[in-house]
Amino acid sequence: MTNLKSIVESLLFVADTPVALDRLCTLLEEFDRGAVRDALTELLDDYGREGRGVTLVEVAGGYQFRTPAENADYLRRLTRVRPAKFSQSALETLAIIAYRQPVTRAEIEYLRGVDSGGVLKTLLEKKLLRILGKKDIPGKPLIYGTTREFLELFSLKDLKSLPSLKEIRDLSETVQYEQQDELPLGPSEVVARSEEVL
Amino acid sequence: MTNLKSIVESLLFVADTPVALDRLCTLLEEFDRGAVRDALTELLDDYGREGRGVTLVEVAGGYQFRTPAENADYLRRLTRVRPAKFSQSALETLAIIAYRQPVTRAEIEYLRGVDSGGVLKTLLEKKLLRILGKKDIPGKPLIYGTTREFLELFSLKDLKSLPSLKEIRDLSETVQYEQQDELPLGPSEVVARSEEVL
Amino acid sequence: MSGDSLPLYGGGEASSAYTVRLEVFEGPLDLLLHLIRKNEVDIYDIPLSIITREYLEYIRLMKELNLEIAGEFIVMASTLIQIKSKMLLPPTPDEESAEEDEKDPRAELVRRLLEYQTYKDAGVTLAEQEMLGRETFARSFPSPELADMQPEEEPMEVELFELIEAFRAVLDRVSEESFHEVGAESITIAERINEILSLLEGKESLLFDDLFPGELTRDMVIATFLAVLELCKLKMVRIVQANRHGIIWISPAVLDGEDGLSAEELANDEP
Repeated sequence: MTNLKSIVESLLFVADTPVALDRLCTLLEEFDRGAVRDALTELLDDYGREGRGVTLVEVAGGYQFRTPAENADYLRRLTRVRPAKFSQSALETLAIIAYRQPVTRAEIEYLRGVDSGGVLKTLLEKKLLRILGKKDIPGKPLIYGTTREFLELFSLKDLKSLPSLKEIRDLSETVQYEQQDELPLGPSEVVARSEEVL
Repeated sequence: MTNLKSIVESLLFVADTPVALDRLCTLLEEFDRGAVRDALTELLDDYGREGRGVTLVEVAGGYQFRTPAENADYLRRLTRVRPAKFSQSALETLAIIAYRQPVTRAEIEYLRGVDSGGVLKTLLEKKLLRILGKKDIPGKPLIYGTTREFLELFSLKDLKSLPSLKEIRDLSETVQYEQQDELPLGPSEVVARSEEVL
Repeated sequence: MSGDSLPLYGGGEASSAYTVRLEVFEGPLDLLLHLIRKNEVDIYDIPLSIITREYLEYIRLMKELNLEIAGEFIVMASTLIQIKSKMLLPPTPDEESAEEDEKDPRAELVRRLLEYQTYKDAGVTLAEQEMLGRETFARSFPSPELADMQPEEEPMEVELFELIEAFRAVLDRVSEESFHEVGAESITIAERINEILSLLEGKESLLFDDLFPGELTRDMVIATFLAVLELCKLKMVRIVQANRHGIIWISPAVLDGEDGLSAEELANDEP
């Protein structure tokens, strides 16, 4: 037997916006509207019980699972340790410095084509970058390099263990069958002759 | 009275990745570890009841709410996005890396018999693989491993919950095959033996 | 199995003479496994003459169809031929004393085939797992509960691969040689300085993007950029960015501006 209540529960859980009864009925066209409404009512009942950490609420014309307000303080702690994603600009800047250090801000900005002051500041604050000194050219610009924290973030032993650009480029290159030479498959001269055997 | 079970339920619901018991305990430092574990056990029990549309499962080293497989057909109506399909080459490569990690590209290519750069790159982009570092042998090749996202995608608790290669071999008709312990590709002690991974 | 039937036509279904469906093989090992299965031969005692012939037929057909033949297929062809010829030779006394396994020139190939089969099966098993987004679903949208919460501190999560890709993206935009020719475009830079100053005249601020009228060329972007940098250095303009990823504004310099970040200010932030 199909468990309509379970299906409605799944749908409400997975949908990325509140789901109205009408929408539920459209999605579940093979079911009777009354049955869908009953399933929803039962769920509202189940999730309406005291002390639940997940409640089913009517919001923005539909139904959505939410957490009760009294747990908000605890949920905030999740954001405290939520890993931050790097923005593309931070990654680019970090990458340029990692691979080209020591490097000046003007060089970074020349390569990126955009102002990088803000992102440099952020990366310095996060201790992923440090100022190595001043470059001995007119204007004495500051030069930047990566830190020990940078190596830790990427679990790198040292800067030498950064993969080279070539290694990544090689991944997308088409097969060069000279590469096969290192495999224990026999001398390559035989390859040329394989045609004659046909 | 603070309802620990409700708080744990909220946390698991709001977190965007599976949450491990350790992480829960860190987040809820004012509570006793035993109490947090009990709350989790109760929730596993509640959500483990027959016919629920939301279940609490152990995946990628943590706990996460997920929908049961029997509702999948209905849920697919919510999104027109086709589920990710994996090519045979992607699956082979993932399997090799899952069982033999840490593993180099040369080892993967020896096992598969074909260039695997392109598929490696795609899997890296999908975050199913990661570069673990460089292998300490001449040429310092990059070594690859699977990610948390890999476990999440395939609903695996951890790498150990993959069926062992022996079980897989027993399933296929090919029998009495003595496993080749090592690939003839570099210092043997570094190459993870498939049996040890499991 | 008659020598005339090619192993590469998919299935037995009736297809028109002009639609040849070539079975896709992941590589030579995959093809060999297919041939062994199709001929129902013992993998531990592969009849090399049959298998090699069919293997070469496959390659020939790929060639006739103008398909690109991966190098691995050719290498394997030579390996098969080599093994075949080894089997025709009488064993040398050395080999006779060697272990059973070493005596059969096919042993290494058989090991590889079996091992490949295992991983191929493991891949199939993997695909049978309950897959997120296929059999099982998790909440996919960021919870509204956390929407307004600012992260208090930010442990960072980033993969090495992303770092390299970011670097590659930069290098793809700017050729490596030009990296060393920063000074070469000074005439254009001077022109751009004047143009920017006149654009800014009488205005409180300009969108950074507004500095690029008309067509965007790389030289133009670079020259404009260096011009703005130069103007910053001369303290004639300020660059303001509302937030980390926000729009960049250019405004005429006001003394002691707090938003324009100069290298000196950056330096002061560092303890």
